[in-house]
Amino acid sequence: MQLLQSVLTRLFTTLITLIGVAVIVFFVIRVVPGTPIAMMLPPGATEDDVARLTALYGLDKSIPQQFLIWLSGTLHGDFGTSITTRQPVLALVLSRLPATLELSIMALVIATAIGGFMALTGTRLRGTKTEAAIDISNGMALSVPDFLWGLILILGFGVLIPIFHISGRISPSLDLPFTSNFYLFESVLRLRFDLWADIVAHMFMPALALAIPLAAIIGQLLKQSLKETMHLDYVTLARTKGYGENHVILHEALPNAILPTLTLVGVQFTFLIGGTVIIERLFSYEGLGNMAIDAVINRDLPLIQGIVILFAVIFTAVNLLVDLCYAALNPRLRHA
Amino acid sequence: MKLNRRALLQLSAAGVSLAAFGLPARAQAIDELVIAYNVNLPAWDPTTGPSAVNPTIQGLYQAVFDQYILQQPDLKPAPGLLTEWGWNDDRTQVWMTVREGVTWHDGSPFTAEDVAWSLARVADPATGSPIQFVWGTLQNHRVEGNKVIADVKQFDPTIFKWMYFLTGYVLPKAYFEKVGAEGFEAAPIGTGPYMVEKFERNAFVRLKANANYWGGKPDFDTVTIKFVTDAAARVAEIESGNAHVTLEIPYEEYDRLKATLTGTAAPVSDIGMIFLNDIEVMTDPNVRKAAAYAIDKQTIIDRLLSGYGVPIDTLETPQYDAYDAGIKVGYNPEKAVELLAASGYSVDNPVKFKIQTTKGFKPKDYEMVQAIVGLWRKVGIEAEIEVYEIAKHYELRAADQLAPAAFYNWGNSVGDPTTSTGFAMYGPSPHSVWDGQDVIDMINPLWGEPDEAKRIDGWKKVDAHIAENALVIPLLQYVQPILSAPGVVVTPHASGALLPQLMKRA
Amino acid sequence: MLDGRSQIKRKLPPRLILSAGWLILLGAAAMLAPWIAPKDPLAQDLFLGQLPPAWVQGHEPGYLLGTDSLGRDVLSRILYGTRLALTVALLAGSITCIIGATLGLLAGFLRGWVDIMISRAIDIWMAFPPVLFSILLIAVLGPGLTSIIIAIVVIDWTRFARVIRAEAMTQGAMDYVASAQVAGRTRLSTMFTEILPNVLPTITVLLTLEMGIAIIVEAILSFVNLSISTDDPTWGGMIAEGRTSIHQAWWVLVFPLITLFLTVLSFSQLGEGLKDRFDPVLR
Amino acid sequence: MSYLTIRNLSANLKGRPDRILRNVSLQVAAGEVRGLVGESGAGKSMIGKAILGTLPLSIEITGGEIILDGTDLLKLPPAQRRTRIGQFCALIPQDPLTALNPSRRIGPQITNRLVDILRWTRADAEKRARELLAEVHIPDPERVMRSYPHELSGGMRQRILIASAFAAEPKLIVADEPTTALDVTVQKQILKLIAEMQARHGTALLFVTHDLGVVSKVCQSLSVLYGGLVLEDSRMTDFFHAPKHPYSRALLAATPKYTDPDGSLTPVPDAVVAATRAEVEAADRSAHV
Repeated sequence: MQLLQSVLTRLFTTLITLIGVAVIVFFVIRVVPGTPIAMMLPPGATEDDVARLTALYGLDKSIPQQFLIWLSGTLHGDFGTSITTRQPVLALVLSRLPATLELSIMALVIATAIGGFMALTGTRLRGTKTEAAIDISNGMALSVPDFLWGLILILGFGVLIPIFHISGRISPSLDLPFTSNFYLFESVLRLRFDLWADIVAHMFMPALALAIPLAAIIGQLLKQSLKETMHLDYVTLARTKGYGENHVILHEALPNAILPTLTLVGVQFTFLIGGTVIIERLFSYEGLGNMAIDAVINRDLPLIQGIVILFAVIFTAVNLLVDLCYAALNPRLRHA
Repeated sequence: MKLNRRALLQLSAAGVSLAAFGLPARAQAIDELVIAYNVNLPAWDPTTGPSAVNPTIQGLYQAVFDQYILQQPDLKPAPGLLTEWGWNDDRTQVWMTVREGVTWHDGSPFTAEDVAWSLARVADPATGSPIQFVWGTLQNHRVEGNKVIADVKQFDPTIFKWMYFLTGYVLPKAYFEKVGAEGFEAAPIGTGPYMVEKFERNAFVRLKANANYWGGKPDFDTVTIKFVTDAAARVAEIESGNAHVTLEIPYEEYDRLKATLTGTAAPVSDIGMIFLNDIEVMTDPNVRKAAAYAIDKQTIIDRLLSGYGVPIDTLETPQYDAYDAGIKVGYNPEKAVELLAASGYSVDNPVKFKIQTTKGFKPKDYEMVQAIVGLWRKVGIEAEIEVYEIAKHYELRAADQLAPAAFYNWGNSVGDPTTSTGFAMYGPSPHSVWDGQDVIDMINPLWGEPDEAKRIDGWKKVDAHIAENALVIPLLQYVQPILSAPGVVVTPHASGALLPQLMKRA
Repeated sequence: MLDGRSQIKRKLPPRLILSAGWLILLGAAAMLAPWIAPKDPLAQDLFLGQLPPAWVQGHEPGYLLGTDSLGRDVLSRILYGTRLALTVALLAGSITCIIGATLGLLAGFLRGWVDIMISRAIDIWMAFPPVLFSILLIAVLGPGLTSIIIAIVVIDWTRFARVIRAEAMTQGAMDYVASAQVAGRTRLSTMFTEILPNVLPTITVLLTLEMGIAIIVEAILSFVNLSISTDDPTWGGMIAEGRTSIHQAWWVLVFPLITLFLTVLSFSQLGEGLKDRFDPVLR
Repeated sequence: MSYLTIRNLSANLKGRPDRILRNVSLQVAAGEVRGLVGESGAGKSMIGKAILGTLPLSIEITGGEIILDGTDLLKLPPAQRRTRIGQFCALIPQDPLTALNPSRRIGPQITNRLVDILRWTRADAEKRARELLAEVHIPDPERVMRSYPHELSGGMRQRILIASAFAAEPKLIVADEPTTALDVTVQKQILKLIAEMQARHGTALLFVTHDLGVVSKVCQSLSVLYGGLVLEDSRMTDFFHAPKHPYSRALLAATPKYTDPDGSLTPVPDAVVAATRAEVEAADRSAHV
């Protein structure tokens, strides 16, 4: 019973968060100067053209009225139609979501690999010069904004040594047997490793640009958590049993150090997804972020609304997932 | 100091020390042409919505759809889907003869019915067509054999120019009515030189050559247009050989890569200008004239745009119909100081106003305004820069609340004076900023002036009056840099549209 | 009683000295900019555009780090840019800290509906994609120094609130707090006299990190062309401008980048160093 | 012949002159139970850590030998030293709450040494674990083997740790203040259990504590430590009747006795403290010469 109760409160709070986000973004983008209608006016348009187009897109009503119309539409699954692309927002946004999710997941995997390696090496060689070097390199990775990492990668591995592709998500010349938009995962399921390699060659640089700051954060957090765990008695006890330092770190300290880091990484992961806006623009990667910037420039109000809501849904979903993993991994909670 | 690749290598922040070696763009034969394009294509219907009035994506539409009248690279009209066209004697009717033997991409025949239906559609306000105010001047379009006749509700001398300008595209009547707007967006068909094979929003569009195109099959069978919105990424695309053609890259990079790739840089029908709003200090002609004289347009072009740009003194460029080389507003800082002194201003007691500009929308827009502000500071004008987004510019302009000075660019690919000086300077139009009654009175008779020579001469007088009283400060005509790999020759189009059908194998 | 443990004194780690040193140097540069800057950062000379730094052939004397495309002296612009960077860092950092920490403290200590309200606000705020939200915010407020600071505050206060709330909750459960309340203290005064001093170390660490982040956010906003609009130089603005001519005038981008890099690195190392000082677990 | 001989063992803070152990020498015969007594910070647990090779990074051994069953551990390469200690020694830790890995079940935490280091088969290891859990009076060993540390009480966990220590039939067990973290009632049972297991398995036991009462009940001999210096080394019986060193006498006087609860709490006089400290400095000077 207690589990059901906690799930219900969790759903309730998520609902409040989503509604809160919807209300705030709805009002902010309507207060923003520069309406979509102004964007559409050709050189010779007249006053009544402006009025006609405003009415056509329902922007002549009061903001609360517009919100109610939008809300009632959403309840029926209709998130409105994008002004620039004249496609239903829901379908458009969901078609772009897999690209951003795959990029974020790939970035997370790279970041965990690098961050994890740095933390473990830092712990294994603690007190030595290497550990100091790792701390400094973590600091450095965080001191450069991720779009500059993107620029450096483009210059380095896109132009000077063209190993990776610079833009896009897959080579346009390939004909794709995919049914879903999850190219990366589906290419693995279909065992099409030629396509998989091409996609990875496209996604690697943007994913790495996103991953570098995240790797530094994971590295710092995990190393701090490992440091605290290494002082505990069961680690010393393991050493007296004859286990080597590597075994002690990996099997005794790491499993218990991961738990506190997990929740913090969960939060950073949501920042990462939000951060794809810039990187997708730089690498012309067709994800949610890239579309978001166009939507803002063209003041495509329904599309902006849809994208921000979807980001909020991803955020709450990731948080839920992190909490579930935390409970599953932590024996104390598992038997609660 | 020309920086070669080796020096850049040592300085790259990643500190990766690599042996530098030359990287020639792949020169071997190109079977599939790849173009790195600078803007995303939001929607395929070229006649409604914001994309219909966005000049930068007209090139994509012109690859797939045909316009009523074909515009040649030098902006001049030529027979397109219409072989001949004109008014009847008393200009109460327009007639058009429709080309025969043309088929849509799905094989169905192209008929006069399609033309009549397309014209009626954009004339109907309900479809949300933004240029309804022009097409609405024609009514009850009807087909007679291979001719289309329409009654002129209100005479507009530029009606046929709009047939090779924004929203001037012929759509398939039968197909559109069968699949509806949504179906058309998913699988657009036209009569143009290329057919849409695959479209991935925000990523790329793959085009297949239209074998039986009436204008002859284009050279390249498959063309992929990748949407690469970031300029540095486009440079990287072409330099690494991933793309064969690209445009709108920084002029410095164009100069650097021109050596290894082939580069063309021709002036296009897009100009940079400073709108003047008749408020605050701008009502004083001395201030306006001083501001105009104080700008050294040629030096700004040479130093900031590496020399790629044509200084202009009216809103018309040499390619436009109403261009008058006689109207000159030179760079004369002394005169500017004199004029300012006449109104009691000087370097120590400068005139103050705000200038608005976009940042990153056009090449070096912000830097140019900074340079102008620097030049103005030397003669006694203290201008405070405010950066805003293009959306905010449109709204302020429509509400006539722009700052005393506002930098903007104005495209006009038909080259007609009405769509450049006309809409920009005619008071009542929501797009103009200067509301001077004198200009309105000069322009009014020209809207419906049937005699073409008299009309053009009238617009020249308007331009002269504007330049003399500095009611607007035209700056330069943009030059469009296009880079292409050695295997392909690109003929640039003066409208700024990058057309794959104009690209031939070297 | 002779105890070996007390003899382990902690000498000042180099990390702290170097980062504090650089920041002090920066503060001095900001204050003395008008006197030590060789040129007026706004003075343009189109004919002196893109001059290389002094040690590269083809340089011009007086322009130590070369000039940008408008002929303005890069070194002076960096020095003046320091002013803005530090204002953004200090102002945005401290306002974010004050708002975030107070809310976090209130939520963590008072619990009850206050905690619920603030936690919901934190959730909602964190659900916004940060960069997108700041773009919208600056579009509403219009580019300028105040709107950058407001954007940073609006986005990053949750970072403080979340951490301080958790810390306040653990401190709140400790016995010494109960004893203070038994002594008849009101809840609020207990919070400030008992909890705050113990939470202060975390606040200072977060504050230093936040200052570094504020500078990076300014650079990101400049990249999307939303940073301040006036002529005043900012590092982020110079980096964004230098991007287009990286091959011709690399110094326009590289020098502000190095300054920004060192400053943010110093802030983060200062934060890490402070965290170790406060860290009770002896190495 | 003593099973463990420590000769002139010295250690100090890495890169600093502060000395933690000053030429410590002591011997533990096979099966002997020796106490290591001293105030907290006197370096007694450092000796235990030195033997088992778990010294913190900030402390380095600067001299002396630790000879276990004939081989000097300090001369062995780290890998060999670890496996040797794993085979012949074991530790009974101080705080049962942090001495068991919270994210793993109890069973593997007892059998892992047997399987991984001593190459037993899994079945033998688990049988051994069940026997030992019964030996330390833990009801239903099967369920306990599958449960997690947080499900068991402090006393239960200490019993498990004791069982785990005796699992590999080690020759030497270091008990580092095994009862300090427990409440008084459980302390007596644990002490009785340790003595019982030691007697039954005949393992040499080095009992580190600050509590003379505990030492008197469990140990056969003891060494008194102050500031890393061994002040006195004697049989239990002699020590309680005639402690040789003034500091030992003062320490004995400070220990509460049941027989005389109020009169016995006299603190160590300052004079004695000063004298002992002087002795420590003297030892340092002589070492430098």
